Amino acid sequence: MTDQKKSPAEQEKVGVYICHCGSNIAGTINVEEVAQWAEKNPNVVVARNYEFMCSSTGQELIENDIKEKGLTRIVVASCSPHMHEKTFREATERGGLNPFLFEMANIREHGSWATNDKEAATSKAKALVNGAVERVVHHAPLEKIPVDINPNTLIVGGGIAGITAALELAEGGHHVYLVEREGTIGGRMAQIDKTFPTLDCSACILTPKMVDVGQNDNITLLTYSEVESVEGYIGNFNITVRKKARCVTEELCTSCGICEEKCPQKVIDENYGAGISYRKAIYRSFPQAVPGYPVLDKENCTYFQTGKCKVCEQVCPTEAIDYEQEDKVITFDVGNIILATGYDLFDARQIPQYGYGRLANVFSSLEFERMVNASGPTAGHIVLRDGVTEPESIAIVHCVGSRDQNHNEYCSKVCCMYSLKFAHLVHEHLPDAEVYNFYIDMRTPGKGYEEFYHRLLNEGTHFIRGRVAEITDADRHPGEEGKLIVQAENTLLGIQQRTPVDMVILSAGIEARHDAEDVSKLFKMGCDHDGFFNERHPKLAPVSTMTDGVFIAGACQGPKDIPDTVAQGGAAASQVAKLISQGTVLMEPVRASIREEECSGCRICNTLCPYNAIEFDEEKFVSRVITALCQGCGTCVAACPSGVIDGAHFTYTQVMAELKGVLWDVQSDVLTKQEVA
Amino acid sequence: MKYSYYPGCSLEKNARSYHVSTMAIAKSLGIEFVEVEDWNCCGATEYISIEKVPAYALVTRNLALAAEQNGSTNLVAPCSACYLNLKKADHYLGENVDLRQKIDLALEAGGLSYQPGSLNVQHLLEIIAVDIGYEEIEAQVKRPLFNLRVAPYYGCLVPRPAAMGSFDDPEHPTSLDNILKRLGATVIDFPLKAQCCGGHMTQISEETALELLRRLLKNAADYKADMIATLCPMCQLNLDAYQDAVNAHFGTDYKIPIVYFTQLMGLAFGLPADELGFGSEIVSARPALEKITLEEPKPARTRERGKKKTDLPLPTRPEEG
Amino acid sequence: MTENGKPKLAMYWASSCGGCEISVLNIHENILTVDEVFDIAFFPCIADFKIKDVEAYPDGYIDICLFNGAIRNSENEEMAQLLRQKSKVLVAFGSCAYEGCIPALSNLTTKKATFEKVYFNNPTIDNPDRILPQHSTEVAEGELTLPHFYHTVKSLDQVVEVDYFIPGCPPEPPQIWAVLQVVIGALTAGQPLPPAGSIIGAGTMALCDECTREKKEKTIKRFFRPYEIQPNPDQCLLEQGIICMGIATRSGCGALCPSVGIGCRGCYGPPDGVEDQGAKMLSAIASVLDVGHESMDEDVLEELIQEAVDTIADPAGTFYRFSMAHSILKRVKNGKGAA
Amino acid sequence: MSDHFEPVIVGFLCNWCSYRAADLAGTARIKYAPNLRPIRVMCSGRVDPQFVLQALRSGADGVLIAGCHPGECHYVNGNIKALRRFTLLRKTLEQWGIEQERVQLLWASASEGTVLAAAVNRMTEDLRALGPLRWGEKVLGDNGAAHLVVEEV
Repeated sequence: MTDQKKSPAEQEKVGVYICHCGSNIAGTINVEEVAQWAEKNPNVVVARNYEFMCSSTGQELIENDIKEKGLTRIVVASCSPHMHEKTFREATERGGLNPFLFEMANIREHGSWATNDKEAATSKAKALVNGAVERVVHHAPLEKIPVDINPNTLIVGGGIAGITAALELAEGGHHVYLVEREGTIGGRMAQIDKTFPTLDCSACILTPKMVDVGQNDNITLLTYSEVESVEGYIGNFNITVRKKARCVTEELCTSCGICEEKCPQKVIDENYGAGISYRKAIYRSFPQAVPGYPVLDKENCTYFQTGKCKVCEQVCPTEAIDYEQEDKVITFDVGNIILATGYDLFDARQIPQYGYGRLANVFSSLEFERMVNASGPTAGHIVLRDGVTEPESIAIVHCVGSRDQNHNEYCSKVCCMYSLKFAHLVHEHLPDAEVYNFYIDMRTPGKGYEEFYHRLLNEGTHFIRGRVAEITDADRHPGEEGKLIVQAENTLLGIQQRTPVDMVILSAGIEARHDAEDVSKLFKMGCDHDGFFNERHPKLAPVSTMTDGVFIAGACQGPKDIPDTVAQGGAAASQVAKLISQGTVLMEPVRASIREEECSGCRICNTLCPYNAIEFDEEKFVSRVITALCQGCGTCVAACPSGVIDGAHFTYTQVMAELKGVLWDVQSDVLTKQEVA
Repeated sequence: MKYSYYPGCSLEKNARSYHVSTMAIAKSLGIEFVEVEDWNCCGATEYISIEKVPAYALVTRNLALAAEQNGSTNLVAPCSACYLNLKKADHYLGENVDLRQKIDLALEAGGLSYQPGSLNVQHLLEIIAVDIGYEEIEAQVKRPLFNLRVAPYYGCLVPRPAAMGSFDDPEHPTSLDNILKRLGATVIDFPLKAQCCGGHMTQISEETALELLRRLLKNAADYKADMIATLCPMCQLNLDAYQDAVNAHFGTDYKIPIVYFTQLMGLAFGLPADELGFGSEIVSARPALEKITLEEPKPARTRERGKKKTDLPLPTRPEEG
Repeated sequence: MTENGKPKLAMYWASSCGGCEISVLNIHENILTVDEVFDIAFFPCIADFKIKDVEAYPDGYIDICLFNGAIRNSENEEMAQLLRQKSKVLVAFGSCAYEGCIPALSNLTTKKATFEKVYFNNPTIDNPDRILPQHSTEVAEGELTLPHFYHTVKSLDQVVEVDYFIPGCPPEPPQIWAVLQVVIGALTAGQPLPPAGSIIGAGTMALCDECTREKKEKTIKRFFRPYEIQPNPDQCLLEQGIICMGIATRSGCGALCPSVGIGCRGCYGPPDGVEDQGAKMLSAIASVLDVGHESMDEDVLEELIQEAVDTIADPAGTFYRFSMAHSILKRVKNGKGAA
Repeated sequence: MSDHFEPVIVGFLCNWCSYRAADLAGTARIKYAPNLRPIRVMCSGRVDPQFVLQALRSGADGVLIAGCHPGECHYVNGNIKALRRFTLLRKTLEQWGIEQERVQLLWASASEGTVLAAAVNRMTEDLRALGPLRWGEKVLGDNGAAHLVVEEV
């Protein structure tokens, strides 16, 4: 190891500061004893104990000792570095030392708070302090790494989160590339009729924003497109997008809609229409689509399947139909990325006892959402699958696929509220219909949400607290014939209850997108256990990811309602705007580096980096770390079989020194000659 | 394929037709069943709830014998209760050290021993649906059961509990449906397919049992089933022998024959009905079997728009085997 | 310097196979130069010397002593101390003296197990009375003694101070000759010697630097034992699933084994900057095992990885074939471990 | 030292999950065996097998490597590499006669303070039952020179 050769141990002057943290530490650990003991270490020049090291007086102790006693290294034994590492690094810097010549021993969270045994806690504190002292003498001064930020931003997903973020940035004067997989932006919110709890018309509040996106010069809108590759790092991403052929020449199309009207091929609309309505083979998901150009669905187009038809070409007044159109591959550079890829609805067919897919009048929540929408297949009329009969009774089943150990353990957060909204809409459309809501717990946290629940309680909805066991058409008693029977335990009454209804709506939960895992790999960030994108910190960094320059917003991070999604879209945009206005970022210098002159070019490390930060120089036959891409995990450092990768601030020598330091009291007496020497 | 075979008491007597038809189709499918020698009663459904240790000892003795005789490490039981008891014993002895020590002592007294997990306990349905597979079944069909409407009835024991690793969905199993479809039968989407037949309630609380049986019969009749295909001697006995009692009690007039799925498989494989135990059922299967035609019925259209123009599209069904 | 004024050369074998001596002779006609430059002071392999001859030398009489072989027993250690005392420059010559080598593989078992294997359970041994060699035996003529057999095989530097290390099993003749030339240059022309404690006669980085096979990114699904696979003649052996220690082994031999389709055995020891060759090898190849994925269930993941790892038959014996005595743990736990 | 044996465990805790789990255990005042001596690494993937061996060589009775659950690694899959190395290391340590309980791998997310505390307690118990390792004195200390083997064999 190169840093071994320096063998700095003897020359360094270490100052050790043991914090009392009031009685938090001093109540359990004999801080006096630890300080006196630490002073015996030949490297330690001064060891103090003080009531609150994080106070300004505590920090001044460090600063003054550096100046007066010529300290070259600082150790503070106090709380977790996640609490105050930054504080003491700054104090060290103010004292005139490089901030990385500091090390922290966590004797509170890992020490005094974890045991009542004072003797054991004191002895553990000594071990941790000794580890820090032995380590810090091997520390090297490090400088944060500056990186320039390209002011353009990529936003993936044109739902309300992506739309919000795009408008925030574009209106602030920054250029945005908004990439959407479908033919139009709008996302889930465009499918919804009313929003809870205000019952705003969803389209009425969404479409103006969509239009704004379409008209904003700072937004390059790429619909019917998917990101194919992402290279680079914060400030400097290189993006490749495939713009799929929609067989319509955008420059010529006037969005008149004649092709759609005349197209003879009807197809069930599985996406926007939730499978309950039809569209044409050349189609716009809905009339307010942005952009307004249609998409030709080659798989269902009569011309593409049989070679005959071309009706759309004949009727198009501007000759915009182009059957020969090919996919376009577009590349551009951005500095930051926001992922707002949304969610999938839980597929209720996974719970066969609920009958979805078998029993005609069991509907999914999205099917009902489309049905009750004035622009839906029944123009807003609530009817059974036969398209005409109005149901006299409707059961709404909450928590389908959510809060269920067989499927998703988490709560999908929005289902209670939208189920209440459904109940209200039924009352509004069919005042005589009975509505039964089967719920486990009613979860209505949000502004005006609980009030909405109370409103429903007064609208005559029957609330039955119990998880539905089964939905069947097997009638047992008179009165059940021809009905769907919802079997559930009414846990408030403590009885098994069979409720015959005409229609059942399954309030399916929110799931991560089926391809979230692939997307997370493409953007080199992680997914959590449930498949949603992982945020950097669940509380303090909810829209950041572990990859610098990649942010997430909306339901791709976890179940969310519209207000939270919009808030996250804005938050992600402001994170990006902050970076753009900074112009450069300083990155933690905890990075790997390869000593090229010692690298044998074995290429073991080449596949290990999840951020592709290691490249191989085919001419020199050596591997190299792209510092800006490296996140500092150290996996390659541990793997390098010839020990030529250094992990700054976690070097082999530093960790080994800490290791031997914490084991000071159990180091064996019998050493071989080599080790003595 | 070779399996150790545990027939259980029922298959010796009231479910003789199950045994006979199982052996007959085994031949067609190339399955070799080696009967466990000197087997004893599995304790049926009650004993395990009453006296745990003797009940486990009783059933584990069969496991020990099967393991020792080494016909195969796969032990198959056609009776649902036998299957569940054998599987439970194998599973819980592996989990519960205390119980296992007691059972070990009991077996030791008889010069036997059993290592939990050394046998793979399977129900007959599982080996036919999973080990043999639907393709092979279809390949053996010589006389398809066209136009025969069959209600597939699994009962409550075979698909549950899922915790021990079930080969089919515990709430909505489909393996028997798929087998019957491959035989050419019209399989109704039987909603009560995994519900209780009343079990031994016929002996304890006849009223309870009759109500449970009524539901099954009514539902099958509502779906215009020509017969109910079962895989459990207890279910067959209850539905068949108590059908008159149900009719008398509720004033109904059900005449639904209850047959073993193996009998239908034999029939479709072209084996003579009398070699499959037909005729031993109380509600005669003959009128139903006469409905079988040579032409295939027109397939029902599921996904397209319904008959009327107003119909909304249906969601697609999950993939079927 | 003695009568003839020539510097004194010694070469001794402790626990070794004799291959190092052969390798010295394999410098071909250059051996004549050696004879010309040096006076042989002690070289049991080629000339008859007695220990008492060496004992009679004044301290530091020998200019350079090439010590090969590991420290297996008390005689080896006594000789090491004697030669240290009598030599100006003591060189740990070859892998045994440097890091334990094949003799130190017995650190993977116990002394007891070794004796049982050698004296009782060996197919060529007939020992019905279960007689074992004794340290001391009374005979009519008096007491006969044998050296103490150590529990743990050590490298030379674990018993005496060593000036230089020449790795290799055996060291390659061109490297030996290069080292001898440096020494000759120092002794005859006053040229500088490398700093004490250096590893000489070898490179500093890993063997891959010398290996001409084509190297690509490494994703290995499983490992093969040599008989299981016909290696592609041009591609990196490790990429093909053949364990090649080259990635964690010091260069200097010219990648002889990989050039003929055999994975590097690791005889040159770890490159500069690596303490424990076996651990580094282990870490590297486990890292590039391309099995298991983060989205899998933990059980499935563990099972898949275990399956792939189990294609390595004897990791300790493979990764520590030469470096056991110099490894961090040095031996197995007493009375335990693989026999 | 009295006869009472308190094992010493070195813990390599990843910065993002298991180190925070230990922080949380402390913040929640969960009391657990004080036998763990934690060393922070950025990722369980940073744990070089040499660290583990050196810990055992330097007097530790056991080593705990702790990281994020598979699929939750803050560096995507560093923990998978840790698992691969651990699996091979475990097999190698077995040849060294080092009991499996002495080197353990644990997944503990930042919210699993209780999981980490319970694992330390369990490991401490395991090691108490196994007794001290003390590699330097007990394994390397005996060079076998003192007596010849006839009576041992």
